Amino acid sequence: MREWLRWPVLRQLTGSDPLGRGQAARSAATDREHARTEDADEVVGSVCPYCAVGCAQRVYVRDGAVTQIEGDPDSPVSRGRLCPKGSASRSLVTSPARRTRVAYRRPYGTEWEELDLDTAVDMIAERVIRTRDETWQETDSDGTRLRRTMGIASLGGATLDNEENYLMKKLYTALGAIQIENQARI
Amino acid sequence: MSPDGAAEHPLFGLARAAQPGGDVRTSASGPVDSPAGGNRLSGPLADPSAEAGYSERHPERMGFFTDTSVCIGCKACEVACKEWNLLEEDGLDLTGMSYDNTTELGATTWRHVAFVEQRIDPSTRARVDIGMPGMGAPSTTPEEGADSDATEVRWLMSSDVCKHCTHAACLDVCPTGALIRSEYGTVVVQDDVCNGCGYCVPACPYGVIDIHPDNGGAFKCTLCQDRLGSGLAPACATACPTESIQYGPLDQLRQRAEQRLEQLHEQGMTEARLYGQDPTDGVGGDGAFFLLLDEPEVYGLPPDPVVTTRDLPAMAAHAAIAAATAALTVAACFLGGRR
Amino acid sequence: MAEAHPVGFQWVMEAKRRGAKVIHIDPRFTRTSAMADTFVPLRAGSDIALLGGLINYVLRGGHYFHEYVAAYTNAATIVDESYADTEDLDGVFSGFTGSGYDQSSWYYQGARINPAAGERDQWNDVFGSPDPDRAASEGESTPRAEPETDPSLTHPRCVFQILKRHFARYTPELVEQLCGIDRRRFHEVAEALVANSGRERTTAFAYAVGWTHHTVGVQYIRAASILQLLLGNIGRPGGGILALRGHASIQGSTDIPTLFDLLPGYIPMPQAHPNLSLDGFVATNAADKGYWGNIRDYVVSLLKAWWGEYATAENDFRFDHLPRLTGDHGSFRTVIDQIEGGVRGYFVIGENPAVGTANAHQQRMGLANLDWLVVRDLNMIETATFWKNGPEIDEGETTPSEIGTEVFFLPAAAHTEKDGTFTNTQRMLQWHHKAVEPTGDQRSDLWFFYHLGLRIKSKLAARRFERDARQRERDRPVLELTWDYPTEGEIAEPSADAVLREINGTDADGRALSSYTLLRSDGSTRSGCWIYCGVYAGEINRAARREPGERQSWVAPEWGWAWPANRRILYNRAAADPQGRPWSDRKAYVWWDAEQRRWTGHDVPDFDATKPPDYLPAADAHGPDALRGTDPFVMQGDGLGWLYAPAGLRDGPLPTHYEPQESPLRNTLHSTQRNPARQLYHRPENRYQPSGAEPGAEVFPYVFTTFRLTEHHTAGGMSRWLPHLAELAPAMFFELSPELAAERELVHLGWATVITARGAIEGRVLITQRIRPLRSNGRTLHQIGIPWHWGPNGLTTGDAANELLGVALDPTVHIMETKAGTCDIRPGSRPRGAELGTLLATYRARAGITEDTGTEDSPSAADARYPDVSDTDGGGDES
Amino acid sequence: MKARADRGAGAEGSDRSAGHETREPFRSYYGRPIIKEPTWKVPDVPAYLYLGGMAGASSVMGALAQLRGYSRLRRVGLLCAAGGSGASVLALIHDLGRPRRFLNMLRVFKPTSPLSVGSWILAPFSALSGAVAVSELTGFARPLARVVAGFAAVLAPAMTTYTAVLLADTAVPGWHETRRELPFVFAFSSVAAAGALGTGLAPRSEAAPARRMAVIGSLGELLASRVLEQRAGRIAEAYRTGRAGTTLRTARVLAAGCALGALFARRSGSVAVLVAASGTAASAATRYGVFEAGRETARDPYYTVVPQRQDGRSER
Repeated sequence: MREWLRWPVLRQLTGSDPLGRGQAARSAATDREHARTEDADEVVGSVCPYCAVGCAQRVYVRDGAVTQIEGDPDSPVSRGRLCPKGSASRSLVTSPARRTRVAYRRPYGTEWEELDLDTAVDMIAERVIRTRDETWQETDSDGTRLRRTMGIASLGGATLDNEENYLMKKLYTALGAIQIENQARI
Repeated sequence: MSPDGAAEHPLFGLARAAQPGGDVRTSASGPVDSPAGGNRLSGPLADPSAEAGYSERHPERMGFFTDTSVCIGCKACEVACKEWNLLEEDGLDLTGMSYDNTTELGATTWRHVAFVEQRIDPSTRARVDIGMPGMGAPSTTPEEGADSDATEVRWLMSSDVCKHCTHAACLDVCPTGALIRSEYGTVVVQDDVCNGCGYCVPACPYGVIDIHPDNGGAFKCTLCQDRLGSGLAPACATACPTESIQYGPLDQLRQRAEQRLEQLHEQGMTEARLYGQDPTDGVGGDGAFFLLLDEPEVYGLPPDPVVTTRDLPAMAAHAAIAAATAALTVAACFLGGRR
Repeated sequence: MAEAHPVGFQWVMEAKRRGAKVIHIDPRFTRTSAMADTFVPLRAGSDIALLGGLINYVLRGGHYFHEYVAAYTNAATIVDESYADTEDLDGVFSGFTGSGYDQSSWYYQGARINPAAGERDQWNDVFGSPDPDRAASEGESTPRAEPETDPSLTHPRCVFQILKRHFARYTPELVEQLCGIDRRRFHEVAEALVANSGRERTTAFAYAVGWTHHTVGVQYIRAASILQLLLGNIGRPGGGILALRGHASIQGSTDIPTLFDLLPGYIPMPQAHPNLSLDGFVATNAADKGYWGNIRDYVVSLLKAWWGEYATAENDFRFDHLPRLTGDHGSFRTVIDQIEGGVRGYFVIGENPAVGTANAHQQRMGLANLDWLVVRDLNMIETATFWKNGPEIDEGETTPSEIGTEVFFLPAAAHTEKDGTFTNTQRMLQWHHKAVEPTGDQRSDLWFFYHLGLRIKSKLAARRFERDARQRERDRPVLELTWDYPTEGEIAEPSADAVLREINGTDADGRALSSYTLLRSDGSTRSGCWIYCGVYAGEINRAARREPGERQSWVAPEWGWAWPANRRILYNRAAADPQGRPWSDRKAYVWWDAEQRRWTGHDVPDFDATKPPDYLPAADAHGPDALRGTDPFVMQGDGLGWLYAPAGLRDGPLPTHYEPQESPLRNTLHSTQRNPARQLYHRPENRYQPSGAEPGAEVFPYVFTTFRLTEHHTAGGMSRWLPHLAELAPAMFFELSPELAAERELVHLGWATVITARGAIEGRVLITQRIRPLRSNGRTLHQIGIPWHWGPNGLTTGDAANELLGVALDPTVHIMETKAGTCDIRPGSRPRGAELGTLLATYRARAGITEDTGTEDSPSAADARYPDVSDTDGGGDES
Repeated sequence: MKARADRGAGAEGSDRSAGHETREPFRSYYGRPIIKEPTWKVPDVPAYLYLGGMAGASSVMGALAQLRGYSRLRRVGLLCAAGGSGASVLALIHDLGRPRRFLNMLRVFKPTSPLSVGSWILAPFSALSGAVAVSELTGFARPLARVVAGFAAVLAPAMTTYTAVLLADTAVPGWHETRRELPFVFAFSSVAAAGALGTGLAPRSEAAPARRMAVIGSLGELLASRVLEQRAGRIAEAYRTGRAGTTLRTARVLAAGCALGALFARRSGSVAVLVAASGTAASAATRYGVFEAGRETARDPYYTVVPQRQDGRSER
């Protein structure tokens, strides 16, 4: 019965909205409506991963998943604004196209195969050591010290954090790998 | 100091002063005039929320002012809107309409950035629509005579959105009460009520609202009704890099638009004009109005939209007469003999 | 800028609102042009002609900022008499060796100054003599050599006069001829530039980094620097040259460089010189004057950070652990080594070379010849699937079973799934907090390299008994590497905070250092990157500061942290006159406070805080102490802005207009058609096209330039897989004028195929008035705009523009020319399968392309082959 | 909204001014529509328009037949009223995007919405007519049914023209510019439809009033349609050309045939059936023709831009 009392026609007759164009026709769901950011467990400060303007972002998280990413109005650089790419950050980090499993392709193989992460890292470490040994150059022909391997190269860094670039450069240089490059050049 | 008292930071002045929230709870635009009187169906109406039954404590009427003279066509508004409202993509088709591959507003596209490339005739300064080269709107081939590289090009960009009209035809014709006036004076679809009758679609003089092809409901921009409730600006206004989309109390926006128009006219851009800010227009003025740099139809907007509810009484009268005519005709047919 | 940096563009709109005039110079009318007050269409590849014209206009009209130029630039410095200009030698500077330059004839009269950037290694000049140690030791105490100068700027060989002569022929007529810019518009730009520079007003140059994608790329930027120095716009608010870089932390990836030629903080990687020691390295790369004088403090601190206790004064702080370079090991050189079997293993981390790098076919040939390949990315990008559905597979050139590369694809964590800093294009570090855990096997690259390093160290340690002495010796740098970072959570994620702290550096007691001026070369300090020293001052992660902009000054120093020392505008000493007073109240930024005897202002002064403006250094002062009170350019070897670069650039001390590697026009400025020192690769898959007046040039009559869209990101790895972006720009297309469309019968929205010597790609045709045919040298030139975001994977797919591009590099920084090239275009989609090969073959035959086409005037690449171990080429320079 | 592209196929970039003689040049956004075409489905909505009108007229015919003692004509009228209105409801529900929520049509009573007012007419009318039909067929509570039929007949006239207001109260130029004439077209069309059915289904002896209705209805429909097109100005082009044009021309022929036939139906049973068929077809075709004409004026921006641009403030 209570539901019938909410029948908009009755509310039109008794309320302040005879034509039924607002108050009388509101549904309970409309009254409860609120932004999903209010339900977030936490808001985390972040920076857009796309271009080098460095627009600050606010990442809203609920139950361990990102529910919204938008501009951070506190930033003196971006003043809370984002471009189309930055605005698509939520789609980027929650995209179903993102891979969640390691994929492995054996030499001359025609299909991807599964491989667990720990094995993959171990196999890669073995290959680094083997290739390094096979292609090591201690000195050049007239004895000038080289102490390097030309067998291992790396590409990439512009989309990574400084800390990641640091560990990469530090490890590669210690290993003697010098053909290290990133998007800054291309 | 901006009118509503918020300290105006030299750089943050615009963005912050526009935030709605508790402090603008009591409408700053003076006492609510009585909703009664002739303007219930069309014509100027100062407070649509009051007319829709909301108490005096309802917040100020909020809206959009889209200054297309500073729009850089980046489409951040389109993406921010889809990301907030979780709208799916609707078609990966190259349209050939300059950089507009979105084509139009619709059930899963509540912001649409239009792109119009125009050639400015060096001699007459007239703007010539290039339209779709080879087909489409009247396309004129550049005369070879003019020094071709002296040809100036103009590229109009404008982010289109629901107009949240003072008198909204979609709201008026909606038989289920799904479309309602919100406490902020905006027009929103209540998805839990809409039964997909589709009457709002041909009723909208701007061609905004549409039926979702899969779930059958009617959808359009809600001016982020949920965000407003939480004291946030709409997603598109939050993202817009150049503040082409300005959100705020409609009265303030109308003042700011007048100043901007004056400024542009002083700079010689006489073709700038406001569209939808005049309460005496056919829909009683829009809640989301524009500063355009050419005729509205060049952007796909109607030159003089009218809410047809204005003519409803007349139409009802005609229908009644016709109905009576029908009844009398039938009756007349029974007067004669049995032959 | 509105296209690729829309949110940064808000500040251009803010300036417009305050009356600024916006001038956009670009081959295409873009979304930036739509907002510009003046749009200047120019022929792709002719920028130096325009900038030279502006420099000439400024010099000839006396519009330069006289006091600024006289005090802060090397205008007065006299150049060695052996110097000869391109105007004297018809397009070539003195010292041309047939492929490169011997730079000794460019030096100042009376002193050799080490460059602060570019090619730093001056071994031959420092150690021409056989005994390296002798020269290094006596460098310390001897008096500093100062170049001769003529403050009146009238000496025929002073930089000012050389500049005037060099650009004398860059008249408005020449600009119209070479760039296709009519005189009216050139004067409008020149007058606006001059009117808006000087004491009261400043002009800023902003460029997207595609501007460097030319065989004369560095000289493009040099030309803009000369112009801005002449107008006094460097180091001042509202001035400068803003490089708008394309990736979130590309600035970071050159500061802490995953680049072959640099160590962190722009310290050069050591070149292979006979028994090079730390002292020898310092001597060859240091500068007598300026902050590079402290290079030893920076290098030792770096070595201590990497090898900790093992690095001691006795063992040169493990300087010998550093591998040595032998010339160019850039990405293109590496790919050629891959094709020739030299490189066996390849890590590709968050990059997509299979479609994102010039001559994509060459890139995929390299990938196909590896032993093993590790790709870490968010999505299954083309670089990981080249063996499965790459163009070579689709066109039937090869099959997966013929490609032996073992491929590991490891899913990466997104920016919301890891802590860390990005360095944005203003050199500002900003911390992004981890919001959620990555799912499944997704890991950050910090995790991957930390655990890879752990795994390698433990394997080498475990096997040390089975490994011979030579192997154990080569394992020492790995085993001694400091690698113990705290880890968090079940996935044992290493603490990015701890890594940042190591980058910042610590003093002898392990406390975070607050400034690079505290770094010492006695081994008491450590710093992973000296220019980042201070980001962790006071044990506070300053990159994570997020003080709202509203509650700060307009410089907003409390948000994030900018290197060096949180300075927001570099060389800001130049914002004050020689006496330390602001040039004008309106443009006051940094000035000398006489009472407190300190430099102060709106920003951290880029100067020794207590050095008065009238300070003159002692004759034997070195390093920063050798800088006068009026030397704002604290990193330069002479403390001055270089109008003229005596060293560091491999293709000339001054920018000169040359035609791009592939151009339809003959160079009418000189008989030297192209940059004689440009770097080329003689490769069957990298054939060049005839240009200018060469026979066959007419086979590729149209100029093309590549460009980016707001809707996509670089090679598309982070945008082509997203529905909300893919639908905004759903298909590969070409932009061209109605006139070209008529000439080649191209239909709007129809398909067209663009062909070059390297490849042919298809795309939809977008006819637009935004690209205008230009008149150059009395000839109508058509230009085609080609976006480069596409590839065969993702929601929206298409051919990659990089299939078209050949590899022709700027010699100093090895960046390829992608922004100006020639091609042919014809209606219809491209042929498939074998017919594609025959189409390219017919075009190459018609153009008469051979191994030497396009390389006649620069046989530099003749022997740039892979230097096998026995090769005696020990010299540092490109031979 | 790509999913709708097929509906707006005609407008996809085809040159608006080509092939139309007297058109003034006008500017538009790549020739794209200004307003949105209705998503209403064919045949659902045209059927809904025809059935509602026919039911209304039949109900009046049935009630008057009852008064005047035409018992068989009464039955035909009342059954057609019930059948027509019932089918109209079903057609409406079938066209809904979310049919399960059809009851929401009675959630509010909105005077500004012709469909809301229409639903508050159609619902009771179809219920009452249905009840009367049940009583008619079963003979149950016959006297009460007579009273109820009377009540239904009171609502019936509105049934014939509320649908005209429904169409006219939209931004579709083809329907809004003809809002004065459209109700009369629908009214006479309804009378003709009911008359035709009466002529065909009732015995010839009792079908005289029906025959007269068929004649007057059809002539009225023809006259009203002509007046509509004459006063439609630019919009008339959409009523004359394309699919709408052919449909409306066929409707006119059928209507004329129906009127002519009705004059002779007294003598021949087969002619009566022909009258029923042609009358029904004419009425349905008129409704569908008006529906198509409206859609064309929604698709083609000319019909929105030029009238609004040239007539300025639309007092017309």
